[in-house]
Amino acid sequence: MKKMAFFFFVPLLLTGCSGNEKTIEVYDVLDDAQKRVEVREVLDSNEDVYSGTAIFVDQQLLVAVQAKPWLDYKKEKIEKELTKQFEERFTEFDVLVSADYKLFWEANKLMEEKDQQKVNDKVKKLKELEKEET
Amino acid sequence: MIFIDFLLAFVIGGFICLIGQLIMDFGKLTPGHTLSILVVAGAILSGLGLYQPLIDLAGAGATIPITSFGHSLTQGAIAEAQKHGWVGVLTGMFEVTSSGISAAIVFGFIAAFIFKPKGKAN
Amino acid sequence: MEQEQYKNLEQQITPPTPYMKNALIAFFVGGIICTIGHAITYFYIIFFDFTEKTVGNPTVSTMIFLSMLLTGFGLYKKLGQFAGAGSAVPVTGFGNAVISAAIEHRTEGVVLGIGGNIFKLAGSVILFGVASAFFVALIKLILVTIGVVQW
Amino acid sequence: MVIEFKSKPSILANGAVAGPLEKKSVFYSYFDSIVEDERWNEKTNEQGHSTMILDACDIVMKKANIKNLDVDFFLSGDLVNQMTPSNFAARELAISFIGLFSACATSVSSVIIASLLTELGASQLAIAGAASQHNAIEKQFRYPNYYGAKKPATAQWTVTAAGYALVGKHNPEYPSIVAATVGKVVDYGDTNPFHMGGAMAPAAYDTIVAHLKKRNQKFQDYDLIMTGDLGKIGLKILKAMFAQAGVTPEELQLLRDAGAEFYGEDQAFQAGASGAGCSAAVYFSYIIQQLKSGRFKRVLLCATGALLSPLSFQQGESIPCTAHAIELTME
Repeated sequence: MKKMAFFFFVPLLLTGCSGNEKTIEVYDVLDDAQKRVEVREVLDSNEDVYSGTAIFVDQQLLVAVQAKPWLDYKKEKIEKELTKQFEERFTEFDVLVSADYKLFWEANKLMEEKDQQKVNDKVKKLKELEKEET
Repeated sequence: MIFIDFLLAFVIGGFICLIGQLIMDFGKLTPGHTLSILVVAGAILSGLGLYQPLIDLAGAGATIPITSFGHSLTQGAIAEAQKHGWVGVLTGMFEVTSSGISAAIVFGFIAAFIFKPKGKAN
Repeated sequence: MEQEQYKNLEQQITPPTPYMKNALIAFFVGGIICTIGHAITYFYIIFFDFTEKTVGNPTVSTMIFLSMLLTGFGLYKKLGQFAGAGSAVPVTGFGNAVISAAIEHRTEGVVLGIGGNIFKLAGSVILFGVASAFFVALIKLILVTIGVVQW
Repeated sequence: MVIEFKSKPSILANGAVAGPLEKKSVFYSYFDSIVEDERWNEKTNEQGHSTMILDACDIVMKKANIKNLDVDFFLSGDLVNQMTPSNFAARELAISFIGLFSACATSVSSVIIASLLTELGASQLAIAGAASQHNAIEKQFRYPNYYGAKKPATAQWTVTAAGYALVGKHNPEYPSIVAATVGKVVDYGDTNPFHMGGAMAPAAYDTIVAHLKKRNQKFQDYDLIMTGDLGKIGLKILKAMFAQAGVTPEELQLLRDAGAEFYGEDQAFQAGASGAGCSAAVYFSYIIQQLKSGRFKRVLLCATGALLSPLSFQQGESIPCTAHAIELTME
């Protein structure tokens, strides 16, 4: 039982140590500084998220976030809240916020991509993947 | 963060197994009884909307234990019921599947032709 | 000796079930199996087109494939003797129940042997899984219809 | 019911064979042969089981320098459904055959019938014994062999072994059967199929007490009283029962169990060995040799059997048990 208690407490301890350093990255072809600031504002204000990547391409906005692992159980709620916030700020964009690791992983890979068309295709594909159910 | 993610899978997956062992030992039940109880528990949790958050939280820690069987079957039935109402509850039963069952059948069938049982003690 | 007297004597001499030890072993082995499953989950997410929502199926199938190998080489039996529910509760244990029955009854033929006995042990799990799914969905539908809960 | 044999039939030859795992047995060196393949090079476990029985009978006949046509009766039993391994072995042997089922007590019940036939004058030579094959029995009574279930510390391991004896007219150079007890079926309401020792101990107690009472004997009259397959825990329970009845610890030293000793202290086999072949292989190798060598003068062999089936267990029936005993002497 002692061992079990240990395993339950470790995540709690780590919560205290993880700090506020969020890794937030934005991909934007137009390189609009205003957008960066706004994305940062939204994600910084959300306590449940520790990392996020936003991609602006062709009237589409994909925000892939990672919730803190021990808060993953309210993933859907986090997604809904963020979607609302992003939609309010970026009315002209088609917004998709996802806390799915797959989207986060792929979005980060796109950061280095120069070819806008490729990014566009990939984002569309990711949106389709996101809709798939088991 | 990824470490905590794995830790959650370990702790929650292990915890479900621990509950299974307690049911088996204290109830003096066979593995068959225990697994049946867990599957029903998974279905009920799923109906209450509690199993999906558990999967979001623990990943494989919640999808690997047998309770996820009850969950995926229930989600299938509920989805059909949502779409087709009363008829859906019945027809849903013919649509739902679980990858675990199909995989076990296929691999079991293959294994039957490859392996022969031996009695080894240790 | 009376039956009751004998029961007392028998109970005194029979070693008690090590509840604590069994539960801890089940916790650790079960946890490790789930952790392996979790690693497989990430493998499929990173290298294939699976999201966290859809990755369950390939993960479970892979785990059952591993279970087939362990079962076929007689290793799952040993694991089961050590871990109890720790190896029975994960889906690999379900696979082991199906696969071991299929291997065992191969000598009785493909149809009557494998076909007739493959769910000898795991059948109850499928029965209770499907039946409880049906009733849970039915109850939920009733509750939604009378307006107590929403989908 | 105690039977006293006036003609004192003798065990003229004995044979015991075992599978590869039984090399771990403490009785290993007494067995006549060990076969490396647990299926006896047959396709199925059940066929292997049958061949194992034939193998043991061949050894018995070879030792006595006789052919199957010289044998009048073949009395055998095992634990597989309808005793097909024994039936099929009897088909090959072409000897008049009666199949017997007393579960793991068949090793002794078959010798009792053979002795009766000999006493009656109907039989000159009869082969009696029992066998069990681990895989075939496990599959029938418990789970598939490769199923990973945790067996409790009280569980026992079904042996792969066969033991057979050639029973004939009295011959002072060989061990003789002077008396036997056919046991009652005793049921103390045990239901746990992984604790057979606990279920069978009362049956062994009942039979041993009945035998000693009718024969007007005490523990000390024997060099050894050996039960069949109570296992380590079952034997402890039986000893406790005798202790409560006033048997002294020194006397209890005479009480041993084939199943408890079979695999030594190996933890992998939990409470020890079980199966019809367990008592048969130990009785018809180690015990007979010890009698012949003169180390033992008088022994009581009390084989125990749990008379359950997977069906009866699933229907919630308790486990009825029996025990049969034979008293062997060496002049």
